[in-house]
Amino acid sequence: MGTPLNHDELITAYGQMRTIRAFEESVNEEFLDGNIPGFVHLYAGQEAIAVGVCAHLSDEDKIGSTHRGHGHCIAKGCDVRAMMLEIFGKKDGLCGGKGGSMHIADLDRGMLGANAIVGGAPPLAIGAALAAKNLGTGGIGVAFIGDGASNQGTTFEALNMAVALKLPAIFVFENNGYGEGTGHDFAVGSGDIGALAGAFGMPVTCVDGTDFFAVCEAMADAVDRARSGDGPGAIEAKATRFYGHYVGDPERYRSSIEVSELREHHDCLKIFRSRVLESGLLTENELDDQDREAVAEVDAAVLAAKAASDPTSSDLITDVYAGY
Amino acid sequence: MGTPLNHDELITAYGQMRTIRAFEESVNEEFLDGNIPGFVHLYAGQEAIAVGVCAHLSDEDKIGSTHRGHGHCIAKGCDVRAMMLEIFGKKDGLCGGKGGSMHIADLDRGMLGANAIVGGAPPLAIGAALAAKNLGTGGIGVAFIGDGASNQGTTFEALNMAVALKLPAIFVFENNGYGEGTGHDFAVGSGDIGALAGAFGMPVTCVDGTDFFAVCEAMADAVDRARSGDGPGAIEAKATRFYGHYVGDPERYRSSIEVSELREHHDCLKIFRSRVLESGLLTENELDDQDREAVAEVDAAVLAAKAASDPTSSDLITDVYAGY
Amino acid sequence: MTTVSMRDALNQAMREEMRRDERVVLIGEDVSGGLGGTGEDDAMGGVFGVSQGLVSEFGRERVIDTPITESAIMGMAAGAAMTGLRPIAELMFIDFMGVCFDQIFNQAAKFRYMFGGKAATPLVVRTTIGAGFRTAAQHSQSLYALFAHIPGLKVVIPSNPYDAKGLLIDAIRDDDPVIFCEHKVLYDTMGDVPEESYRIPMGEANIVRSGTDVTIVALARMVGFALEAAELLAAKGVESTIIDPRTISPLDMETIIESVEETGRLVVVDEGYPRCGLASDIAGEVAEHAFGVLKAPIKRVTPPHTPVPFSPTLEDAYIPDACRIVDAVQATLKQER
Amino acid sequence: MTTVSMRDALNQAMREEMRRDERVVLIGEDVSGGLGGTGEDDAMGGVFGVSQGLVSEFGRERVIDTPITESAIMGMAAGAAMTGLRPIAELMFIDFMGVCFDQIFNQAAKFRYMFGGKAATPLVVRTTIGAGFRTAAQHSQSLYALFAHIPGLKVVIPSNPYDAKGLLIDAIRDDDPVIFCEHKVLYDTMGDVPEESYRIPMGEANIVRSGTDVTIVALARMVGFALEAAELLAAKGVESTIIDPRTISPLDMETIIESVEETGRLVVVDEGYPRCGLASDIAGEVAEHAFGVLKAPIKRVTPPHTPVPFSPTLEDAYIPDACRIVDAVQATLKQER
Ligand SMILES: Cc1ncc(C[n+]2csc(CCOP(=O)(O)OP(=O)(O)O)c2C)c(N)n1
Ligand SMILES: Cc1ncc(C[n+]2csc(CCOP(=O)(O)OP(=O)(O)O)c2C)c(N)n1
Ligand SMILES: [Mg+2]
Ligand SMILES: [Mg+2]
Repeated sequence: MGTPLNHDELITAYGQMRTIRAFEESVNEEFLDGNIPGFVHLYAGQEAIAVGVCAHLSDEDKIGSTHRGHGHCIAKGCDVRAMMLEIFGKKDGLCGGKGGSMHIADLDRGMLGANAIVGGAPPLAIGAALAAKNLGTGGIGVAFIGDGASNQGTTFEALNMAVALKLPAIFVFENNGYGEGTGHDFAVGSGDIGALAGAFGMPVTCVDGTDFFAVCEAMADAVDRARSGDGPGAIEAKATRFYGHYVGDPERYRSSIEVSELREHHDCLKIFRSRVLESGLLTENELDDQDREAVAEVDAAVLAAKAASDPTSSDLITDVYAGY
Repeated sequence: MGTPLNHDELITAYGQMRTIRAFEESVNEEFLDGNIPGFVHLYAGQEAIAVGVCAHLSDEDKIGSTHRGHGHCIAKGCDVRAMMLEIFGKKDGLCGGKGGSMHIADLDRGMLGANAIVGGAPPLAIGAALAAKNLGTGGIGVAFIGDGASNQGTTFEALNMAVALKLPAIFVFENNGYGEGTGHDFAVGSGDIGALAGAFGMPVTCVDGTDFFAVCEAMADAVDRARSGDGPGAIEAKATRFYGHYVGDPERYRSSIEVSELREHHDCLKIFRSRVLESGLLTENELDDQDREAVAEVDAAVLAAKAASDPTSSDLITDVYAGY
Repeated sequence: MTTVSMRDALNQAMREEMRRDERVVLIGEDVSGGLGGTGEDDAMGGVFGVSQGLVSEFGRERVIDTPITESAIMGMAAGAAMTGLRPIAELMFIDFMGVCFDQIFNQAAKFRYMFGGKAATPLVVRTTIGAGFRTAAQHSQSLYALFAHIPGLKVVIPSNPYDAKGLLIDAIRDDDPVIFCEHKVLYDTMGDVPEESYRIPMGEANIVRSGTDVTIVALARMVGFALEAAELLAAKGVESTIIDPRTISPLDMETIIESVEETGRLVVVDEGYPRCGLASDIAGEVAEHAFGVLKAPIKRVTPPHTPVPFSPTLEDAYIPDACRIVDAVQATLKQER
Repeated sequence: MTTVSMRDALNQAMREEMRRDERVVLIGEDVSGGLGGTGEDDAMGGVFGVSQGLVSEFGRERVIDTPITESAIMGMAAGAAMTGLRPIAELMFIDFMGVCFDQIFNQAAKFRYMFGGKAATPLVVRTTIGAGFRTAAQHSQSLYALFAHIPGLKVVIPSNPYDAKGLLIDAIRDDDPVIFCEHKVLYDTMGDVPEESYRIPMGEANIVRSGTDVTIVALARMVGFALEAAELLAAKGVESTIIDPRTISPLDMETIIESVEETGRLVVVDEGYPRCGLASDIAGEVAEHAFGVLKAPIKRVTPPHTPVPFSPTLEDAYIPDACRIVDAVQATLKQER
């Protein structure tokens, strides 16, 4: 269980994972109650990946995200309340209510945006890597990519470009087995996302995405290489999606047994808990505190979101150009 | 020198290669004399690939080509005179003068068009493979792809789709070392086009593209697999480009030594000649006849093209839709 | 006649055509759903359920789920169309055109012309348009003008189940590439639809309502708003003609101009972006070819020049509605030339 | 002032901006050339030689050759722009937008709005437009209307070296994504250009010629044809105002409308496709906002609704020219309201 994290960092990591879970559970509920508009895709089940990856990143490092972006945001340090307001479409939301769940972003935190275009982010993330390299910030660019998105031409192009230009970029493939209702066994012709990424000419580590420590370690290596100028790397993390593709998805394409099995035996939070308790790294109390705080923070965010004001129609035509 | 071709087929193959060379030499000259409009990309040097590949194809088999498409056309059986007229922009050209060198096509011969968009053809070629499969024609779809085009997202997507749907498709990578003025050593991050294609989940053979017999054999295997329902395959053929990227290219990005070396020691026609003579498969006379016929046919085509009529302005607004 | 939703009308059109002609295939992401998963087959029928049940009847050879790979989908469909199939390819949201436009506009659209009339590309791209579902900037656009701009494409935008079925059948039987735009808010709209097959020829506008004071041209979801507006106006003694072009390429300018000759006033309602969009396209035609009969400026009712916002309050302000149409009509009534 | 070609004027603009601000980088295929080859470095400077010499001065860190991978180029440039660089990304021909449009129109164009004003994307996409080089259907298009349609993008189309330099400098310093369209036939056009830096603000039209009988709006290569037409017309006593909008998004409608108020007649000349194009866009604006002053129908001079043909005879018939402009002007003079 090699972890480069110290005690406080471990607590933070667990707290973030727990916050993501609480956040997604609340969003699910609020959506089903009709309080959240639009399409919402939940990250629950994949927490260890976002948090394990972002544990190594500062605000100078940039991430490009996906339609399933809440977890990436929280792991990258976005404000939970401002996120919730955004998802509710409120004026004080992280994006003024103009973005919503699928376009949530916080450039100050290096979170370049959820992206409602599958494969939208990888080219952007290598752009951040280029900027970091040229400006000498020491930062890196990270793209989160689903198994479905791994088949998109934009993703492949970004992989090749990153190698050709030797960019400090890291591609994190979150393989949760499905792109909407299509299994990755069918959609990824090669059957091996990691190997394919590797064939583009970069080192790849494949890890169990429910194992925070494995993700964290793989990312430590990739970050080291990227920061020291050795070019891009990739991680394939096998992941689990606890909810449907979107909230409201009847999920006829997968068996309920699969889902209950995932929740029972492949819950990254349970796994983390038992691992740190077993090894004595953290105590039950410390973990419980995080559980409580996470729920409290999210509950407060929901209340705030419900009380917050909508944008007004004068906001409709601002933020189009620098001039208006 | 395993070749599945018989004596007559060998003569035809040589004749086609020779015709392509003569064609390109004439087009070069006519272009430089100001008789051919537009952009023209010559296939000279790569003849063994088009001919080795198309030797296994009938009109039921379809090929998607590139901006450098004259060789593919001739190998696929397009009429040389109609091609020349098209390149001169004449009304009786293969495409009525509307396409020109970059859009020359002959659907009756299964030639789905040169393509002025790099990476344009691979998706189309797998479409032809799908049609062949669904209609039960026994045909296959073949895409010719340059080393430069091997980096385009559309190419990658076609590779993956062909594997996922197990289509009777063959991807022929013609690696002539350059995409315009950029070397493939830089542009192909992995440095290995064949291995990357293989990582998509299909068998790949890498061959010396100046060796007609090697190409022919590799294609025989790939065609066998594709026709018997075993899915797609790929060939990477190392190729040589005798002329610049386009006619008129000053070619400052490569040394003149490289080019003279290629023409001297890596001319697929010379290589073919010495191989068939050595092994006694064909005689000098037979080969010389083909040389003469090729030049005669092309010369006649040029004369015909020069004498032919232009389209008239009433042709401008036909062929847009089925209705007009 | 039975009363069905637009979703079901479209499903009928595909089903009937697939029965009639086995060259018709459906290609797209989750157009059946369930491939490679642990649950049911025929699990989705597309994200909006439009193709539900087709894979059960026609099998996976003809209802073809794909990876997420729109360039390969469109290109494969175009290549198959030029070599003997008659594919319907689904582009889940028109907003995704940016990852596959080349295969549509540089390839499929141009084959016939580039190849001197010797190629046909009987391809239908079914896609969804429209705001109203709070799906923000990348899932709510009405980008049909981008396709109408391109010679070689046809563009269809039905506003009701009857038209949807007849136009989709016509599109499938057509030998040119057709972009078939389904407004996602209209999928549940009900209407009377014959059970048998019928074609509505592309290029013929529908006169939805007749009145002598003003001509309102409206498409898709805007037709309903125009009808609302017409009722409000009728209460004030203003009688509107409403024309639904149904297809914007080809565009039935004749019907529009005939009406303007009668009314002398034109309001065009369009959910697409205002710049270089359909509203201006129609206005430009009328200002050139029916200028003499115009009694007032041509009014265009469109969203503002902004991306589609997420927040419901903003989105509601963004989408043209009956009030804005009424205002526009009244403006044309005031300003005599 | 020195007399230079439009190619050199553009080169100067890039060079001066790259000297001034090291965040400015150039990204594209063969923008320097020679990487991975056996010949010279700085071997191309782009296929039209516009960036020749830049890599020698600024090095490969800032003049970045790429593989052929337009989505990654545009996306990388957009991502770099939102994180601190000010990239100029080259799209060799505007015709290639179909393989990378998403990164331009759904990403770069929408960041500012989607993210509530908290992102800036100072990106310039330099690209080439126009027919005339006999490069047929996939290398000759003038697709700028597709970009003007999209809120969040700015679109520039210079017609001469002076404007090209000043507008490119303005575009590079601008904090929004700009599509900078260079007409390939104009690269060798000569004109007087100050050696020092200067900005021409986007959104300000240029009045190329003044006359009281008719307003001709023309862009890029069409400006020259309009001037030719104006001379022919002047010989017959008809005096034309010619307006070159220079940028079509933002579009300086004020200047156009002021002129139409004076002349009462409008002809718009546009090399783009006619449907949902710029000619109709301008016509639509005028028909709505200056209807009262119009004395005659608005005429649009554009190519026909077809792809660009290869054959010189066809291409020459395709491109609008001075004769067609004269005819259009004369038609507006005949038809009084
Ligand atoms: C270009 C594009 N194509 C299709 C979609 C529709 N879509 C949204 S999410 C999704 C599945 C993505 O799968 P994956 O990448 O595995 O991510 P996951 O949903 O599993 O997190 C699809 C097909 C889209 N948004 N953009
Ligand atoms: C999408 C697109 N990008 C760029 C170009 C310009 N272009 C034409 S040919 C070419 C080089 C292609 O290289 P390669 O695939 O190796 O083919 P080769 O020219 O060597 O035969 C380029 C960049 C294009 N036509 N289309
Ligand atoms: Mg997935
Ligand atoms: Mg090459």
